[in-house]
Amino acid sequence: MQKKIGYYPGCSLEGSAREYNESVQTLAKAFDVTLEQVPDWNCCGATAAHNLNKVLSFALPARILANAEKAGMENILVPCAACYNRLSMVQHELGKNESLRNEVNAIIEADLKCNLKILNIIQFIQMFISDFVGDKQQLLFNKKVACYYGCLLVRPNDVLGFDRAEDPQMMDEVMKSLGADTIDWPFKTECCGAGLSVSRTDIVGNLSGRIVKEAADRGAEAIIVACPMCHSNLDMRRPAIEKAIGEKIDIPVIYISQAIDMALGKTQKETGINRHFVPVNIELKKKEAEPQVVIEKTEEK
Amino acid sequence: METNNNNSFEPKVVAFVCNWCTYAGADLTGTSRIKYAPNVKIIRFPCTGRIDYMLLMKAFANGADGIIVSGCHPNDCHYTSGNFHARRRWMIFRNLCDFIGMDMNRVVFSWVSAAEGAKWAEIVNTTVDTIRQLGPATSFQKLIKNSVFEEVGNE
Amino acid sequence: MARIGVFICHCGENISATVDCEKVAKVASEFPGVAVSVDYKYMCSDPGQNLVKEAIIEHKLTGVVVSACSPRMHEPTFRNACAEAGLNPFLCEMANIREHCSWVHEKGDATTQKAIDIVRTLVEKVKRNEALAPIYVPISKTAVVIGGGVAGIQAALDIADAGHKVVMVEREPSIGGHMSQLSETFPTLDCSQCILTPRMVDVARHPNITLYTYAEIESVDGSIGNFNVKIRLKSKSLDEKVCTGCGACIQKCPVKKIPSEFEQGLGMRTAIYVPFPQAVPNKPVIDRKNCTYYIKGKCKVCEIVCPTKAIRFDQEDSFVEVQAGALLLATGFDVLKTSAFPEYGYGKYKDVIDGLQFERLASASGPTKGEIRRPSDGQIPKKIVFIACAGSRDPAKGREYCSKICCMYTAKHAMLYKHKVHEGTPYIFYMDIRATGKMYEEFVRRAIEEDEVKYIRGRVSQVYEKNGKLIVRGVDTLLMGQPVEIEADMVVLATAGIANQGSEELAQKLHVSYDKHKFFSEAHPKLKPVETNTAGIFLAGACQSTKDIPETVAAASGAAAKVVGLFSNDMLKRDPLIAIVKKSPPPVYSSCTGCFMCIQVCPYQAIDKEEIKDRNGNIIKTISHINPGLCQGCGTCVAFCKSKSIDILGYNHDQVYAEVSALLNE
Amino acid sequence: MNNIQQKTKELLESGACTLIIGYEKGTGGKARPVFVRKAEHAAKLIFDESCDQNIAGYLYRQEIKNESKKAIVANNHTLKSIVELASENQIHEGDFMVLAFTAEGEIIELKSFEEIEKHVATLYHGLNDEDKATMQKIEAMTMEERWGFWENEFSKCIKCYACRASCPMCYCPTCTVEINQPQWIPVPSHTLGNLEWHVMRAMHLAGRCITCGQCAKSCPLDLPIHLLTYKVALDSEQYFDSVAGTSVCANNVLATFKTEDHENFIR
Repeated sequence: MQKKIGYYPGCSLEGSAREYNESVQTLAKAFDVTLEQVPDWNCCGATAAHNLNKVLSFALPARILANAEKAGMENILVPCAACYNRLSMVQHELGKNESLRNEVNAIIEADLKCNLKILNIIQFIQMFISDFVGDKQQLLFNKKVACYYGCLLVRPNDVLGFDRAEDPQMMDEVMKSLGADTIDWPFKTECCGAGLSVSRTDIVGNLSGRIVKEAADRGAEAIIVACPMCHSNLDMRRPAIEKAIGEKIDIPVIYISQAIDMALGKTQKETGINRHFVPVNIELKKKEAEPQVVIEKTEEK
Repeated sequence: METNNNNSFEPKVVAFVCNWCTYAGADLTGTSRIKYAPNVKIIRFPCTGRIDYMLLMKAFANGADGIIVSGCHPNDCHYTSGNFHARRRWMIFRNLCDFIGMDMNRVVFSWVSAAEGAKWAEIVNTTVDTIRQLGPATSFQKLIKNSVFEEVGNE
Repeated sequence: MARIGVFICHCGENISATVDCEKVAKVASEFPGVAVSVDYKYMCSDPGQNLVKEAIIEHKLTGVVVSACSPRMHEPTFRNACAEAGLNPFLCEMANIREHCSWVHEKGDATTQKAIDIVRTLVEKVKRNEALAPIYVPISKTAVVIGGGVAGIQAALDIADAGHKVVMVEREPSIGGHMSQLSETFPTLDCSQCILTPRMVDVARHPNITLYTYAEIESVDGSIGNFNVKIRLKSKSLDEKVCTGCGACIQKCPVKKIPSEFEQGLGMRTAIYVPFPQAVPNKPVIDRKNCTYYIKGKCKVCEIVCPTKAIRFDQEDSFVEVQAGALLLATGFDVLKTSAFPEYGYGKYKDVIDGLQFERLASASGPTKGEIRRPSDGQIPKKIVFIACAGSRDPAKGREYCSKICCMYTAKHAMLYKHKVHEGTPYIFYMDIRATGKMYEEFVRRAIEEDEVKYIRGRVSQVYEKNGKLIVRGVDTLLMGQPVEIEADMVVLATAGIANQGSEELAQKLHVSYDKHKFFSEAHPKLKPVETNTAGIFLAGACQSTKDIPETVAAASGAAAKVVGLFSNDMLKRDPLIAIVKKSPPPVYSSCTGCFMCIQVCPYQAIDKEEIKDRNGNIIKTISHINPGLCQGCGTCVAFCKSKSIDILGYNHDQVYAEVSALLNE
Repeated sequence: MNNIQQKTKELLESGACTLIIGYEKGTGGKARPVFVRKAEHAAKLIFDESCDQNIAGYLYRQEIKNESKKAIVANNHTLKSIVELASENQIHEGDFMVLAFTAEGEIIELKSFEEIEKHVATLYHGLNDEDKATMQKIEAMTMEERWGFWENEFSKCIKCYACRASCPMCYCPTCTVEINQPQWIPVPSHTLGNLEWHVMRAMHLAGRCITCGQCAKSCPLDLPIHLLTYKVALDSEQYFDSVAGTSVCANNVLATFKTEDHENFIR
């Protein structure tokens, strides 16, 4: 059966995080999910827009949502955590604030229903992938990994309603199902430095450095992420990190989609890990018969 | 006073509330000085169980543009079960009114406890907003006009 | 012809600031049937009330509308004033132009017009009011006290000492409540158990008090003066009359690893147990969830070792019913568990504990015999971080209120720690220090100055474990927001005081109101602090909001005084606002058709059948009849009755109908 | 047809009955109610398709209540009404004899309320196709169209109260329309007052209307007012599983409640 879902890549996945896009595409293809791009999509406004102009910061994502609605989409996958956050926040806000909705509708010349289901990469995996991994998995992800969620996936929790705001678990569950051993660590949602990457690389070195070091100290062999910003700070800024902590740490940073692709036995090119700054030197073990792909549900609180 | 111009139209809304929860909740709105639209006027009942559906009809027949019916949350009724009886009654009554083409957006049912002063203000304001947008209850007003004519004519 | 008096109150400026009271009075004076209409600054004051009384006499008024605050506030005041002037009190109504008008709208014509509409509505209502006589019902002079903590104990003893019967119901196997768990109490640092246990024994020995422990309220019906309280006595699996409390069974019980509730999970107990050595009654119960016999069907060691053969494995829950004139709620509070704090580890770190757990660690009778040792490895902590306001004053956690007791007990905890571990360093992260009691501020200063407790003004964002230490990351707002990181050995969260488990369910059984945090609501925050909105049910202690011991005891004595006051009369006067079946002259007798569906509707079983007979005793008709002693006046039957044969005094068809038309027709 | 005449003749001759309430041939191909007191008049009685009037209402009339030995020839509607009236305490077991018909047309005597309940359980309870279609048509209308439809119908009502008089469930000796303090229902027949009357009538029949449609059949203006009580009956069944006229000991749908009753409109 062919499954279909709307797809909003956003700018990062076309640029600095194109390996993320490649791995998501590979993943979707492997599970017969058609990713249909939102027609004529535009910038989500990112963190810049809401610092400048409130209405603009609503109108930009609203136009994306409107185009998706118009195209008859019900679900859209938004792999970039920042885009996911903006789109979800805007849909939530416009859904409950009628006058703002009318104002935005007038600007973008649309009639928003605000009823899309906006999925982040993990929700997408839970919905379309996890239950079907089964025999498709060829390699066991037999590594100790640190799942790093960052800030945008889980906050504000009352709006996004995804996982728990402190100590989230969903990515850990996906990794465990692939055979990984996930570490329990306190920095899952610690700040990576975000946009200071450009202007104050030293601060990013400090903040991301704490994260990478903590993961390494607790024995992680890889850091699993779901956000292009986190990825570039932990991966691309590794020299700054090493400078800040005065120590060389070579654990790779891998997107959750890449991790699944790797377990499926996809090539470096298909997963895009060849594009990373910190080389991904991870050898996965061949999967034995009857692997364990049970996803445990951790209890809330 | 009633015109189709939404700006000058001031909806008349009657609120039928129980003494123990919503009346007390509305008192709390006052004690907390939370402001709301002055269009809603309250009639106090001992319990939602006491609120006769014919009074709702009478409110419309006397020119109300909207109605709020409010009492204690389920399980919180001062009299144990008055609100449960009322809830059933409203389920049947509301569907019947809808069936004859009455606009049920004009009748708001809510549970407002004695602690929910802010909720009361919110219910009042959203109800007044809704009715302001719907405009005057012209369907009933037409009937009222004709009935006055009939009754005078009969005299 | 009606002669109605309308009295518009300014309430100082509370009403007149937004409502043109003179105009309201003037417009009202022209309403049909209004004989006099005046406005006055303070209608509830003596001169104001006199104004009403004089007008009643001078204008021979047949009805009064006092247009002022909520009837829930001053209706009794003005009804009494009317009665003093010879007008039946039920011919007085209040038009609520303060809570429902002046306080919630801006100054302007619309607000004044609304006040006028409200007054007109009540004038039309009062024209249709009837003179009513109060109903008198006898009072059962027994009080049921629910909860056996310090509040319940104090209230029960006060009522019993005044010569009335008290039935105390306690959910746990022993009375004593949270106070019995405390180590030492602020600000005097006297031992909690030393002052409480004698009072516990007094309760058990008092001839006027019947004590039911391990018991819960099953159901309550009836009303003030005559509640019928059904109490479930949970099976203790033991015959208390035979048991001597020797404790042989407890020593021999093979199940020894059950986390003790009394020790807050820091100590263990057996399956047959008394919660603590000074328990009252000091007789064990079997915890069936953990007892091997109830789980696996064999064991019975306790039965074998019991010298008096008191164990009863097949004992079932039993019930007692009590006729009570008043109920007193003293169900206490609970504290938020550490698992409610994701940022402090969701309860997964053993050495992050709550304040009540620290009390047990500090208690001489506790699991560590009063030595401060951390739960994970029994080491003596060198650094303890106390975090005040954990969950309190925190809208993000859903609790914007101040728990009130934490500032003080945290200071006490830090002090006790310092007294026991001299080389230790206590840190306290706080928002504000609220020490507003007698000798409280002095106590906190002592902690800071003499015991060198390090107070850090700021919040803690995260606690995590690393290399056997708890890393506490916070901020010091007095150091310009400098981040602070402390490597602690133990963290104590002064978690928010919350409503006790089951309080919502109990409130629903009793039909008392509760706030959004499930604390029971008092009838008036200032003037009726120990009464609920349900007549005859009173509040004492922390079930209303968290309170410290002195406040709890004061509230308990206050509530007890209310009960004793109620019991000082033999008959209770009740408002006659009840439903009646309307009668009419023969041959109809009543429009009631005798379908008796109202009997199904009535929540109080107040409706039965009445036979109407002719002179020869032949039954002409059977109709419904409402027992005025049982009817509570909800009026559900009134709205249900198709032939409108039932009406309710005070809210009758004519009155409410007139209100609807008056409200809408200027 | 013979067997009804034969059976009632026997009853009257033997003195087991002194009054038979049944149907006779009327004008225009319709049957009408008849009271037969003499055996020789038993031949007047008929029972066929045309006998669709609900005549249960006669049972509680004061004049008839006093007659000790009476029998009623009951069609399906009448049977359901008997059950409902019994549940509302208006008629009592043993006060009258019930003659009903099997699906094959055989006359049978139902000796107790329990037997009537059992018989009723075998009957069809839903609406007929025509009414179903009209209900669907109305429900498919927009709100304004529905209002227009009913406004037009109510404007024609002359408040003759034939609907009330013909409904076996309208047994109140003093109807709400006769109360003038307060005047719940205006006396003149204008659309507003008519609407109030019909809404009130439908609400009073909540959980009690057995969907016989007698009210509409009796209406001299052919107003489809039975649909109002049908609507209430259908909702009572859909939401509360309550079907009128099926059980003598059932509680009325609005006199009872379940804590889990589910609505979606209360805020």
